[in-house]
Amino acid sequence: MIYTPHTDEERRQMLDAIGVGTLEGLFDDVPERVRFPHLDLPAPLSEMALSTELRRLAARNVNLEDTPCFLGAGAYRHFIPATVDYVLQRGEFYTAYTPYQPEMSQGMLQAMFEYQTMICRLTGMEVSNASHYDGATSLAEAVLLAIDAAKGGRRRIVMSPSVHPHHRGVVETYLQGTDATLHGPDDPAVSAADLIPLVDTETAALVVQTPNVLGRLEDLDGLADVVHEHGALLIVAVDPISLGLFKPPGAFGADVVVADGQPLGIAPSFGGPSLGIFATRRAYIRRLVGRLVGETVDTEGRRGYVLTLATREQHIRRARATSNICTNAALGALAAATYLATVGKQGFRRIAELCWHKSHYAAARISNVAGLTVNSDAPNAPFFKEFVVDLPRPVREVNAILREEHGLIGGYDLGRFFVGQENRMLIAVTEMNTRAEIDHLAGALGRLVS
Amino acid sequence: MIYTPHTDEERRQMLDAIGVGTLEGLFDDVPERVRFPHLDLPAPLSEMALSTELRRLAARNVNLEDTPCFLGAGAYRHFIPATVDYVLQRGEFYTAYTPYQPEMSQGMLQAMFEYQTMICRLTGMEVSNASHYDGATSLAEAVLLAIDAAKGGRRRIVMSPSVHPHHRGVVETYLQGTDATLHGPDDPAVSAADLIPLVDTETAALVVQTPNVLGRLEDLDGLADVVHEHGALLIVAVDPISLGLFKPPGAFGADVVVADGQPLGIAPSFGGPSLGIFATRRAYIRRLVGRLVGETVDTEGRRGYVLTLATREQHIRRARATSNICTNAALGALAAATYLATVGKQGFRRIAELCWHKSHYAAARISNVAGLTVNSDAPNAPFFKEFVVDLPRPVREVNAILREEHGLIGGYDLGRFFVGQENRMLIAVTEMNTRAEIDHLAGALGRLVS
Amino acid sequence: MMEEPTLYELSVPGRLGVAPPECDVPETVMPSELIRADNGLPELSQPEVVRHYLNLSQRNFGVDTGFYPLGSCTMKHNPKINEQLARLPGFAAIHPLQDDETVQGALALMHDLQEWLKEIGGFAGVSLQPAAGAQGELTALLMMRAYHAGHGEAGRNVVLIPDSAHGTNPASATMAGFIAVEVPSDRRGNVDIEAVRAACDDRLAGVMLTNPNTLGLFEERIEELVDLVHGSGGLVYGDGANMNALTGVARPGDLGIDLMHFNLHKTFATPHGGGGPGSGPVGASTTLAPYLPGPVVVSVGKREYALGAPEKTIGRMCAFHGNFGMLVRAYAYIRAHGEAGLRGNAIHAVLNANYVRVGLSDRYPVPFDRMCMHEFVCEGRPDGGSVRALDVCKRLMDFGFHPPTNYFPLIVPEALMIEPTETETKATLDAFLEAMLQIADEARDAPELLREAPHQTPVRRLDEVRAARELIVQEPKASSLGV
Amino acid sequence: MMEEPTLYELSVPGRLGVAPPECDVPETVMPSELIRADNGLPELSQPEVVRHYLNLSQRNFGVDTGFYPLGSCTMKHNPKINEQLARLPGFAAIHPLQDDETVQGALALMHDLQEWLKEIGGFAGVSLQPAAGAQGELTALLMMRAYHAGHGEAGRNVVLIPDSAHGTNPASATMAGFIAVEVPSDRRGNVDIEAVRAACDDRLAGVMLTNPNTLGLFEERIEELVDLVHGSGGLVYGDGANMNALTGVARPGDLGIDLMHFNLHKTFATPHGGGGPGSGPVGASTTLAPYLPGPVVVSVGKREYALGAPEKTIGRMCAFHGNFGMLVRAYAYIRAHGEAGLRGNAIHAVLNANYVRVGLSDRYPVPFDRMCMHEFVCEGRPDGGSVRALDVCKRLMDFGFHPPTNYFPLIVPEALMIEPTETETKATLDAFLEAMLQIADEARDAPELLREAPHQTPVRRLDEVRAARELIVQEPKASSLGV
Ligand SMILES: Cc1ncc(COP(=O)(O)O)c(C=O)c1O
Ligand SMILES: Cc1ncc(COP(=O)(O)O)c(C=O)c1O
Repeated sequence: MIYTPHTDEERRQMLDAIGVGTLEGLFDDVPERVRFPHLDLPAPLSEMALSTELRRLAARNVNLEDTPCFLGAGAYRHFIPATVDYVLQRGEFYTAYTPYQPEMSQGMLQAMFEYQTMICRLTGMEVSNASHYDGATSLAEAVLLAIDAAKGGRRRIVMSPSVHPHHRGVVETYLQGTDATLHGPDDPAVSAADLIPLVDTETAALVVQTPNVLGRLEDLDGLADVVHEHGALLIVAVDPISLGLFKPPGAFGADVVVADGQPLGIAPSFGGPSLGIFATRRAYIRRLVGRLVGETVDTEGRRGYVLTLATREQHIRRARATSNICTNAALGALAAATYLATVGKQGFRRIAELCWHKSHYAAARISNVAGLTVNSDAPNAPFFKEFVVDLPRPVREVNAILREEHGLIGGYDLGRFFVGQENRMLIAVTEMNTRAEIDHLAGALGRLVS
Repeated sequence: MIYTPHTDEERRQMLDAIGVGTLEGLFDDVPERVRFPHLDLPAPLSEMALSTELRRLAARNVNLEDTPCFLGAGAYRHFIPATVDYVLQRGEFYTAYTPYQPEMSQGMLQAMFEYQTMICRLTGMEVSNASHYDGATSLAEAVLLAIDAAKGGRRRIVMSPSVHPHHRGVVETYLQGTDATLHGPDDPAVSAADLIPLVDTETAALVVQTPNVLGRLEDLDGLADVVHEHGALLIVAVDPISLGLFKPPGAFGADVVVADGQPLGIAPSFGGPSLGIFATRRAYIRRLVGRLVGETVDTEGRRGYVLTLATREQHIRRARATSNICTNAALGALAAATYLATVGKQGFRRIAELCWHKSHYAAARISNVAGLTVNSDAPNAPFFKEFVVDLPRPVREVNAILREEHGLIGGYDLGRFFVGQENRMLIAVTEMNTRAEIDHLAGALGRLVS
Repeated sequence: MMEEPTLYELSVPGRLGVAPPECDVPETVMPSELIRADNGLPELSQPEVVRHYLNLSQRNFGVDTGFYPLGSCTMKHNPKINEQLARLPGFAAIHPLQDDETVQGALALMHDLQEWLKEIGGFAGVSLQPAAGAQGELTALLMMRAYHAGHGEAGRNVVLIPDSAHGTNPASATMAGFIAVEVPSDRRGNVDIEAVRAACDDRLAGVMLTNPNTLGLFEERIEELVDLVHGSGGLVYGDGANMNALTGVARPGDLGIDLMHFNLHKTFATPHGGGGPGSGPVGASTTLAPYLPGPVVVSVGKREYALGAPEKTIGRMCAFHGNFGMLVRAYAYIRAHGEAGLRGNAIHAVLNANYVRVGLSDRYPVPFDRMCMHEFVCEGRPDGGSVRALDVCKRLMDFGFHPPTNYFPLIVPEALMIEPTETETKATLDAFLEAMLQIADEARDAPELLREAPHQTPVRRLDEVRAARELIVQEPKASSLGV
Repeated sequence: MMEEPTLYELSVPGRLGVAPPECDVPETVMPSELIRADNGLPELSQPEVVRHYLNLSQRNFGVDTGFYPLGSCTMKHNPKINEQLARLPGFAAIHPLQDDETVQGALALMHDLQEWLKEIGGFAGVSLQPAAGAQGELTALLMMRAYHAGHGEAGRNVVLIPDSAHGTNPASATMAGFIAVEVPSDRRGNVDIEAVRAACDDRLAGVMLTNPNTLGLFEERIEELVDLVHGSGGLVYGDGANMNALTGVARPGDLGIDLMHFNLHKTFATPHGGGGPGSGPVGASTTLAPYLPGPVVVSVGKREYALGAPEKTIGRMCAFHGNFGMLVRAYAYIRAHGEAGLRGNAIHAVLNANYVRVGLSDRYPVPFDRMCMHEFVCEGRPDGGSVRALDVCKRLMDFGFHPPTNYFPLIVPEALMIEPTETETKATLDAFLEAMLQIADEARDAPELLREAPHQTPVRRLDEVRAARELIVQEPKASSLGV
């Protein structure tokens, strides 16, 4: 990996053209005190040695290709069709930057336009941006949009306690730059309907997540009406896989729909890069954050695509922009688009169905084990992909045993999200988990409690 | 992987257009007795399940990425820069076929033209074809060329016993269709010069390999003169890596140079696909086997490339073609071209040097072990990349111990090539073998003899 | 599109593109008299190499680019998952000479593939060794030769080959030491059975049949033909290049074929690679199976496999065990489809071909206009006019389609051989038909448009005559031969 | 080039592209009232999807296609090996919530990368969390805010931003709740130090400096400026987007910068992905490091690592630990280059930029014509004529070059911001210069050629006004919203 193709001869010619005698001569403006510091970095490596070194590091991680996994809680192991990486590896796509020059970037622009269309269809919304960083930052920007859009300086955000705690954490960070405040109960077992009384005329938005962090599908019926009556916005965070099967938030009157797009063909990759999905109603198009692709024509009347409504964005509007976002997650959006196009209408629905069937099979198997209860705090709430198991001992310990004795990556330790829930395990089951793996987990848990 | 995109509706329309009522109706010409047989094949799999199944099979092989390896004998572990696979994965290349329509295939044609050029430069020859299947079939075709080119119906081929036995085997198979015969001593330790007395006026070709199957560099000096004096052709098989450093056969007057191109950026892949390199002198251009790309111009005078001299080939000349080859190893040639362009003049030389240094270091380390001798039958012959160690016990047993107790893939059991050589191990060392691996091997062998 | 310079034009003396691997051992002095001054390679940076090949790729057309109805070549979709799987270290990074114990996964895969090909073809044995279809032909003919020799009939040295056969057939026959004798086709596009009958004597080693033949037609009297040849002591070799019409539809072995090569790069969707690699396994009847080239994979215990040679093997056809990387892909293809899937693919390949045939036959004469199999041949002179098939092909490029095979088979004047494959949608076929019919109109109204085509490609029509005359087959270099 | 239909135009109702995964468990009845009738996705075959994206890709231009001197964006080569390595299952297939014991390799990589960025930037602490440069800015400003609040100076709510700054700077300041106040640039292209001095009061939270600034110029009085701001209780944030000029040349921390974001997708060669993902780690001085967002990786024993939060952390900036896949690539880049390599890259980036600057300055006025760093800004109206920078950009496309950044920074009229990067060869730069000079001639002799450019692209100049007016931002559908 030699980055400087210059030969000595060429370097000489270039310096002559510039009119300096040496390479150092280019840096006279840099204070001598700090110029050319010694950097204590390891010696350079050839591509071969680099490859060896990184393979060594990679091998020190337990990976989900070799190990069955029941961990979810915001990042999921779904099958990624081979077409996705084939498309991502096209150099024309991944080594390009934001399509500022549309005539040379029709490929990415059309792909983003199609992404926007598919996201609109899936969420039931009218406008989708061309991506945000991840689900958490999409949510934070949705909250900022609501604060901005709400009439009369509303500064109150009601947020369900079953929104993913990390996403909530990002909202909290983003709100440090505002005087808005977050409200809501602590118990993640409450339902969306329980939050209605908290929505008042000071409220800018109600934020719910479905399936929520415990895997439960919230009942969105009627929610939007109440929220809108109070002059606030309804923000709904979703698992995009659930949109293959379930009625979308748009059908329930949501104003902004956000999601983390990782399940749509993006490798978990230790949590990033992911994709922030962000869709809203046409009424808010001028408050939309991030890039937006629009259709137009060229001078010969041919259809083409451009970035549009740039007047919302920081490079035009600067301090008054709808957001500071510049670099986004375009490649993640391309992955999601390729994923959705590959699995298609029927395939996507079937994947969601499989997540339903497999997670319910797993819940049934586990609840058949004497000593284990599933979703004890809401036994009748419908759930999707994830559910909670009460264990007689800390999840930490159980997971260590699952790992060491059974070669399984267990579920998530809810104690890391919620105080006092150290014995509750959040188990995620997707189309990737085979019946044998599920039976293995149920058996292993059974052995632990008996 | 659904290959038939037709909907029921479309199928109906198509059958109507054709004028048959059912799909079965398309097959009236097929005797009913044999029509639509039951095939006992496993049930189809989704992409996800397929992926699981093949990963399971792959995991049952010990692979060279995870295990240090000293096995060579015709297939080698060399470093493959990442650019190679990047290029191979371009769909425009790998899903194309032979560039019969040059205007739509300039990419592959130019790449092949450049490949031909680099092969000519490396071998010191004037003409290279655009690939053959592998080194063994290149050699067989070279022998057929010699038989065809030799004046007066010569049918005698003198072949060095140190030509790779599998390659020799393929030559023997190909000669079944001729009345030509192979001659030469049995002992692979003889040198090229020892073969000169066997070349007579009945001889069509002398075939030598350098470095030969035992890793030794043959002295080619003067060989061509003698061979040519007798009216025969000199065919030289090489390890292409050696051409980075050593004088090429073309410099010694060879008439045909063949090689197995696998070391040039092609994964060993259990022995195939590989690449057959085939280069010759301009005098034999009309006898050349396989595709040949030539430069030309289009109607507007722009440079372009086409397949040329098709009159040699089977699709034109049929029974009188120079060979039956049609599908070749174009993608392997593309890999080799990308490899050579990536490592470049200096890099390629350095890789060859490293093979030299590392193999000599290994030989020195091993010969320092009491009880082990290196190249006992030719202690002074220069060698490259490979050398022979005499062991006090069968290589079979030693390799099992190396594998099970040391996690190493040992060298090749020469007893599989030559009778009575069960205790001789052919060890290959490339730039991929670290000093630590080599020391490990030497130490392990030392423990075995002490 | 701009011209892409060659690697050597881009090269700058002294440029270093990569950091070569580290030397972690003491160096050993090298024999200076053997060392060359210059290995003649170009000198480029890595970004230059990447851009060069990316730009070249954009000047190339593959199935992934668009419709590629190249007859006889079966340009079907190459699944991306197969590319990923063949690159798993457990497949790509294994050495052909590893001890059998360490490659049981690879051997199991090869074993199962052998079994499946036997099942699909109706054969008793299969060798996966041959590297391509033509090598499969040679293999089969050498087996034929060995068989006759082994039965005291070394005098059988004539092989009958239909005039419609692919050029590899006669070329392989010659390489195998046979005399290739051409037999004509009859009015319906079948092999002329009377001509075969006339040649049935004790010099007949066998016949090379392609079925469906290269006109895309199923040999209507195949059973009679096979009986005839067998009756006179000859063997029947089948060129399996057209098996995409027959998987799950008819097993060649059931029709009495003794030997056949498969083209994994056609029927089983392994990529054509811009010209290769392919893979041409050979199937053989019970009588012929012992002659198959080795090594083949044998089962030596429950789920345990080894490499072994058939009893009377003709020897090896290539250095190791065949094009294993292609075997992985073919295995994946068969495993993904199963019986119904394979049969469905064959049926839809035939459906697509017939749909295009009926859509074209009014304007492009189809000499043997009966139900075709996976492909058909028409005359590339629309309405019998003066425009040539080549012009039609070049003009098709302007519509973004790869042209069909042209001037083959030789028995149809101005032949266009069209094989859509089952992976194409009706919409694509309709667009192709529309283009072809427009071209037919242009041939009538504005023939120059065709004669000067293509107009939209990176280069216009290329001068092939000049190429063959000047024979510039490597880049000229200031100095001599780069030695 | 032909128009590529959209996915929905290609879609056919009822088409199935993939065999969905098997269901190996008994099915559970689903709540029918929650189920949607149609999820609104298109229906395509796999080959259609592949062709669609391949054809789209060919209508896109990346660094792998050619020269891409997009100023401020540092479009350097993205090594192919890094792409392979980031895809290793041990990196790509690990879950962010796995127990620390099972991801020691990932944590070690992140730990070392933190250390290296500290070393390169001269910082006491680094958090790898921010997802891009702009998020790094927001991070740093929220830290600034927390710092002042923690020191009883919550009243400091003004952030000074040079008029040459990137738009993300003021936007981030607003998001962080500050009042963004613009400061002008002086005659030499530096921040006007007197203007800063005038704003130095107890409302000053800090200043956002880009150095080299967006004119590509090193701030000549940087040390004075930093002292001034520090002296009045403010903090200095550095926008690290231009670090490709400074790696191994000067450490921002040594210059007194308190906080800075790195752009791994610029300086450390992670790909820009057609617009993202990026990665924007933030470095901080000893005083500010406790405020960094978490989690960060901490060493908890010999070669043992854990995730932890800095003492006074502002919280988290994204769902998990940052864009890990990009961290792998940046790690690989740094590891491959080492100290001398990184410094050499910076030096040659500066060499290339100056070479282009002097080659153009006769025809394209360079308002601040002194030695530049990795980029420079000139006026895109050749010879001061009437042709606009946009026209020059569009015309450049016809030569196969991606245009430079235009109309930024705002302080240069008709700005063209040119950043060649170190990976480009002299030959490429010369070809670019030649094109630019030819365009200057054309601007004089045939300005229509520029105004109507581009001529060679898949589409001609696009109507952006119409796009903003009509706002077609998803494909219209016969029925309602696909619900
Ligand atoms: C009918 C027929 N037979 C044989 C062959 C030769 O096969 P291969 O190219 O794989 O050597 C072909 C190749 O196109 C063919 O079409
Ligand atoms: C000077 C400068 N600052 C900040 C940014 C924002 O960085 P990002 O796009 O990674 O958010 C950019 C991006 O181009 C930039 O050029």
